[in-house]
Amino acid sequence: MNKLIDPRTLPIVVTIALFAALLAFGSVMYTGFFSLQVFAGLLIDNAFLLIVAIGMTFVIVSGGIDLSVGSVVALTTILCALFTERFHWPVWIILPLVLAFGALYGAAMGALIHFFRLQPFIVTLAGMFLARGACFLITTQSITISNPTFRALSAFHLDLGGASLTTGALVAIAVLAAAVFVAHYTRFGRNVYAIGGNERSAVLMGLPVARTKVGVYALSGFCSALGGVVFTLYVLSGYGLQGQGMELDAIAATVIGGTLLTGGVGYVVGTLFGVGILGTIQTLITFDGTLSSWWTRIVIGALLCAFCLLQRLIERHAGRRRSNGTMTGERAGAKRPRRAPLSTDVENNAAESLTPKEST
Amino acid sequence: MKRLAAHPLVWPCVTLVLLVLLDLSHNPAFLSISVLDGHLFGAPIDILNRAAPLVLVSLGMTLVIATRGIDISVGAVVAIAGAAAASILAADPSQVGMAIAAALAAGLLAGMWNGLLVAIVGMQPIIATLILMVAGRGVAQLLTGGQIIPIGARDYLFLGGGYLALIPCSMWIAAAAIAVTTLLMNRTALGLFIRAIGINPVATRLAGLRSSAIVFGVYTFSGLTAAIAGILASSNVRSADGNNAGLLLELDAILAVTLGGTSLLGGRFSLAGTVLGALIIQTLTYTTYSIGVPPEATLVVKAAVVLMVSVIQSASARAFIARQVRRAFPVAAKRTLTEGAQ
Amino acid sequence: MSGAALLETIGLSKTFPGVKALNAVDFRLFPGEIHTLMGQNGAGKSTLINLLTGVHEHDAGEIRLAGKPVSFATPLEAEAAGIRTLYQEVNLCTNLSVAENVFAGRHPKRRGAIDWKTIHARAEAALAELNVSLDVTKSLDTYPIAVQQMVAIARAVSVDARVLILDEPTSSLDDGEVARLFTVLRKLKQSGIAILFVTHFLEQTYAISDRITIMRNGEREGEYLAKDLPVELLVAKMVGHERMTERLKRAESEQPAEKSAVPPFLEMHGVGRRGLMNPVDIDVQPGQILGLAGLLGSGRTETARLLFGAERPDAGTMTVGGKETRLRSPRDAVRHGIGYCPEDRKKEGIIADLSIRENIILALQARRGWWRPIRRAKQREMADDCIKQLGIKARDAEQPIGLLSGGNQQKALLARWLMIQPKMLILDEPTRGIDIGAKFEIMDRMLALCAKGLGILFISSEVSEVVRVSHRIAVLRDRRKVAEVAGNEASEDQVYRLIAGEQR
Amino acid sequence: DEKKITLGFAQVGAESAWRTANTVSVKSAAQQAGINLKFSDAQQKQENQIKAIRSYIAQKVDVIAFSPVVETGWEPILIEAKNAKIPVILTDRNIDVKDKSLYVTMIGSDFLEEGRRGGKWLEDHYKNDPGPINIVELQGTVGSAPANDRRAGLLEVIKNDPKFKVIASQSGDFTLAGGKQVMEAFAKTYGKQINVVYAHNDDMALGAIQAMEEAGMKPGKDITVVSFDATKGGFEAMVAGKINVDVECSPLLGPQLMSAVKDVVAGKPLPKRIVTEETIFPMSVAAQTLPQRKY
Ligand SMILES: Nc1ncnc2c1ncn2[C@@H]1O[C@H](COP(=O)(O)OP(=O)(O)OP(=O)(O)O)[C@@H](O)[C@H]1O
Ligand SMILES: Nc1ncnc2c1ncn2[C@@H]1O[C@H](COP(=O)(O)OP(=O)(O)OP(=O)(O)O)[C@@H](O)[C@H]1O
Ligand SMILES: [Mg+2]
Ligand SMILES: [Mg+2]
Repeated sequence: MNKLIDPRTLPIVVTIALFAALLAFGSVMYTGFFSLQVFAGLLIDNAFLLIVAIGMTFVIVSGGIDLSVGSVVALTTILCALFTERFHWPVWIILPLVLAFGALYGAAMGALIHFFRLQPFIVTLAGMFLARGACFLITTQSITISNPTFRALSAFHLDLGGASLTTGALVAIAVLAAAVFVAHYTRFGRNVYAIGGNERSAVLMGLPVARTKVGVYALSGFCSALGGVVFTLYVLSGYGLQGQGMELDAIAATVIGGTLLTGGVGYVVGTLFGVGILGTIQTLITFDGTLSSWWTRIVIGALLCAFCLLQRLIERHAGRRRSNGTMTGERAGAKRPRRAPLSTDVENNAAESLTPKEST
Repeated sequence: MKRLAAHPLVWPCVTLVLLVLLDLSHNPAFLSISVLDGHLFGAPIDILNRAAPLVLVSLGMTLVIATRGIDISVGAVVAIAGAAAASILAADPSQVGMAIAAALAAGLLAGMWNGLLVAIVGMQPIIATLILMVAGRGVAQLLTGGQIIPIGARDYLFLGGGYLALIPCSMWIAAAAIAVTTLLMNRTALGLFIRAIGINPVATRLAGLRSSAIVFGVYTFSGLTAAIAGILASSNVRSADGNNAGLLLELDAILAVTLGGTSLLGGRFSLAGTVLGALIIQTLTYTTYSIGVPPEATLVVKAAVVLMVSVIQSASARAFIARQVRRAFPVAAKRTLTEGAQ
Repeated sequence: MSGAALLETIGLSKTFPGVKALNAVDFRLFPGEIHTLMGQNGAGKSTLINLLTGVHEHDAGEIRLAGKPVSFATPLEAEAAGIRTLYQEVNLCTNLSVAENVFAGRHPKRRGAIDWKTIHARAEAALAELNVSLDVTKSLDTYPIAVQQMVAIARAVSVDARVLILDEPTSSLDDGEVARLFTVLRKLKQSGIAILFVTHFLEQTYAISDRITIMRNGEREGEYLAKDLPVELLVAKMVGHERMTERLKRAESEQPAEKSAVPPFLEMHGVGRRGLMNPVDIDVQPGQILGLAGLLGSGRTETARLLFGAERPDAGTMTVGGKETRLRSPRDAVRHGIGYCPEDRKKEGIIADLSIRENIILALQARRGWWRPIRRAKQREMADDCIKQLGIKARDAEQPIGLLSGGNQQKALLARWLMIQPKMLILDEPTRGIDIGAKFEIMDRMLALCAKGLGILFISSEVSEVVRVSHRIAVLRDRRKVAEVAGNEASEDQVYRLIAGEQR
Repeated sequence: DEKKITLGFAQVGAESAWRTANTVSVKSAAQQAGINLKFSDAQQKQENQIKAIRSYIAQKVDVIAFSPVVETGWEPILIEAKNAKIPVILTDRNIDVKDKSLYVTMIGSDFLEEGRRGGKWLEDHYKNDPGPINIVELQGTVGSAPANDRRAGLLEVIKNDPKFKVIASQSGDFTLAGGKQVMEAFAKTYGKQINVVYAHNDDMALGAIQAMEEAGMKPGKDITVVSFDATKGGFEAMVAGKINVDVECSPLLGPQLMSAVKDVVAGKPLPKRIVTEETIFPMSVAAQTLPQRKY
């Protein structure tokens, strides 16, 4: 119990609990909602978003932001389609090529951000325009992919008895596992957290800030390209208008998953649930099927709002009880760090005899 | 000269001038302004006129960003304000005052809602305003019933399409908003407080400032400016469109703010820079239309310009480029060395 | 000192816009010595260190490591060359766990993955060597600045290096912790490491250094063997004149004025907050200094924050100026004329990118409200006044406060509160990182203000300082008040015993 | 049998008045036909439509219908629908699949044909004019099917006639504001050279008309305006003499869709393509047709 309301894991625990509540709500309200197929569908339909959002999580944890992800996804679909349909290159060349391209594209933005000290927002916004523009320069049409390998990859299903997972979903699971490993068990991952916490301190602590920052954007570019590949398999075509507004979805998923936009705090697993929540909200609405276009938007907003409000309130309440109430009356951003409780006491002073003990 | 180069507004100005020069090279009459039907007429007027809503929204955005926040709901608020005014005018075209009041009230309310979520509840600004960004458009469409509502009320149309003393009314309104905001920031202590909050909210609170009230106020202000922009936009196109009005305006506004040299990390901000940024964006858009950039390529051009502007604005980038140039032309290097020695 | 210098600078200079921070400084550091760098605030000590480790680029001169000229572009390169540095102000990532802060950048690995178990065990061990025991898995920001400083020290000393540089590592530590640090430093010195140490505490300087380099106004005043340099001379050389020596002597015998029986300005009755602070009774009288003594974590800061409204109490009552009042926020406290200099200056005190002027007038302006701005010229005048009176070393009042040296930032913060003409000041470690000259100035000012009727709540890790200046001393232990003694009757010994929890 | 038919309909979004009219038509037709309608709005995103279709499959609806956002990329999900034995009907736009058995029928208009109609009308209109005829084009959203096809249709027709020339082309994103902004720039840059404005939808045409009027030009007289969709707003402008011709693209597909749905459920065979009745309205017929317009 103590562990659960540790101030660092609390947001994610709350998120998971609320996610479960949302699923339960859907299952009670709509027939057919509670089925393995629906849950698997949640993963299949959001695989690309999950992959992109994972890349985004690293960027946001490092204190940056990447707006280019959606258009890199679109560009990847176009490149895949172009290479296979027009040039007839084999898949095993195309895939490494587009992934490397994504990583390089991200790295280039990262280099601009770090070495020229540009604002991530501007650079990646330009990156977003550039990638989207490149799509249209290549073609304004959509291209269907008829390459048999792509088709086979797209048609592949792993049966789970009652439901099945597509290649994309499996890739997403793999990426998730890899990302958790990178975030928590590699120096690169830890450096990302350090930089997000305090870049200046990270420099002074002798951490490889330049390499890490460029690496983070490269990682995000790579994830976007991979998301693009998964998207290509999802729709078996390439199209320049794909993935519009995906950056916002990815950011939203990341932030809902408990990552702070100010950097330094967040979990990859949280992002999984962030994506899950966005997906579930949408699924709920399609299951309902009676909402008009505008009510759809309003309800999405309302559900999002209710969710975030609950998240905040629970966190705040539990946080207050737990963290000695230092948060009371303090607003977001004005948060004083929560302090450790009394129990972790000081083993005091040079002379052992001076160790404080409760008298009485 | 060096002092001049160090001034943060120099580079946005240079960009703007370059863009205008590009236009001039393509169309020598670009800057010519004539009088037509009793008002000024010409490309620069168009640009200024069209930039008015963007300038307004960006003003609010600047303050929000200065407090380390962000408001991505402005586009939706623009739509709501237009829709609110239009639906009142559709019922009774004579109720112009009511319509404007309703639009402003809608914007204020939206801003207060954002402020509530950010300053009082403590949500992250991007999520708090995302909620309104999504739902707000729904509300706007609900008001318009998904239709484009035409607006015929003359007095209302005057705001965004009329002229006052030769000059478009919307330019007057934008200029007034700039003046009021500048006065508020420079002649009262608000500017100081906002910057302090953006730089170090914890220390600011401990210095005895009520930061939450100020943050709340800033979001409300952003809602208000977005509503005025919504009135201008709907009046200019003589209709309210719940779905498309102000679409992606938030991106342009944030871009204007950053091009003007304000950091998204909060703290120092420049209203003049923001206005310049908005003008750059609008001029760029106009330029792509007038020099005949094919629609497929507009985004690439925009990306290139944005990158260029931000690179020349960055001191470290300029130093880097200077170093490269020196390496490429060793003669130049010697000269700078001797200069340094003197 | 036999042999060649391990780290050496020749004619090192650095100019920041408008400030000549270092001027042709020669400096030598030998292996196996502890070398203390001394100088007033803004003398250029930190700048020298920053140049040595590649934080800033130097304009002229040369740095040699083991005889070879080096030039580090980043601290990372300096570290790779065997120079470990603990910079002034805690520079750690507070979002990471304690253990990780100790090991960031050199996490031990096992089979390609970071080995958290080892990290936690080794971090605990490293801290244990400094006699600190903490939950190392907790994030660093759950601990107060003093503990963070211990973690930073643990990070610096827990790795093999050729050169160890410590810039004011002891500024918020209490005596016991300093002693432990010194034990560790002596051990490292034995093993041949060259140690560069910066402090403003004279006793510490003499307790640990082999050699002392004195800096003044960006120049090297001289290099001396510690045993050959009498303390009076040291102070005189630092300050540049002899006056300070007398002041130093006077300090020894300083006694606060008699306690008078005026009604208290502020009273706390059983004010506390569950989980934060047990209910305490405290009253501060006008014209008096109330000292708060206690160990790290004894709850002094918490008491101060409750008093200032930075935390909301959930028990007890408070009266200000005789009327029962609830301070819901710092704003309420400021309105009642209470000011608070927090201990974590960087995070809770300064607003780094604002100018000195703006930082100084902020509290006053906040109290006046946004619609009644202070005229620009008036602001300037006030700021210039403060700069002159408190001897803040700055280019001008428009310089961003973040660029000041640590001690000068502290002075500017004090100026912020003096501006509101406070009735009561809460000073949490106000002399942290301040040179002795300035410290006396600040103390003098406090006493002078006190004489004019200001009440002060004074918190300091230096028990001797607390005892010296306070009229009364409240002793805290384990987040409750255990005793209150009158300042003049309190011997240091007695307070020490109370702090530590011995029964009287 | 008496069991109510359930139809899952995945709409593109509510991006324009045309689309809203389409939605209204589908909804009211379903109500009249006694069909249980599950409606979803994809907000112009293909992935959202796919998600919606997948959820319809999970909900085991009787028929799925959708207006594809884009032509490509439907095969994987349609195969799933086929495996679940749910028939699929396309409305409004066609899709690009090899296996035509993936859908039952397609109801809707042909953008390419519409483009050709607009082009042909222009040819006809200027047949006695020696030219040159300068056209400025206000494109829809870059890359969208109607924008691509209406442009292609026009170019196809005029490519044989050298007197027609597209001197400028820019995207107005199908919006009134966009059309106005682009036209403002065109009016300043090309001024009197412009003979024809070819706008990909009525909203943009209406915006362009405002811009032309503000620039002192007379749309419909000095400048020929060709537009698409034939919405009420477009008709009103035609009556006022400001749009010369409006090519119809009817959003009222609801009744046709519902009868097709009933047929599919009843097992009746359907043609692969059900073309909606669409014509083209020159200015001359506008006044008498306006009262009958439903959208
Ligand atoms: N980045 C900077 N930009 C401009 N001026 C600076 C910068 N860093 C330091 N200075 C100035 O250089 C001078 C020397 O500062 P430094 O930090 O070295 O002093 P110090 O001796 O370490 O003082 P303290 O004891 O207070 O830490 C000061 O006047 C300071 O204002
Ligand atoms: N040496 C230490 N080792 C471990 N934990 C400590 C140590 N010192 C303080 N802490 C922790 O820091 C927390 C907060 O301390 P607090 O700020 O109340 O101390 P304080 O009495 O204000 O001391 P000071 O202001 O001198 O730092 C305590 O809960 C305690 O757990
Ligand atoms: Mg220093
Ligand atoms: Mg403390």
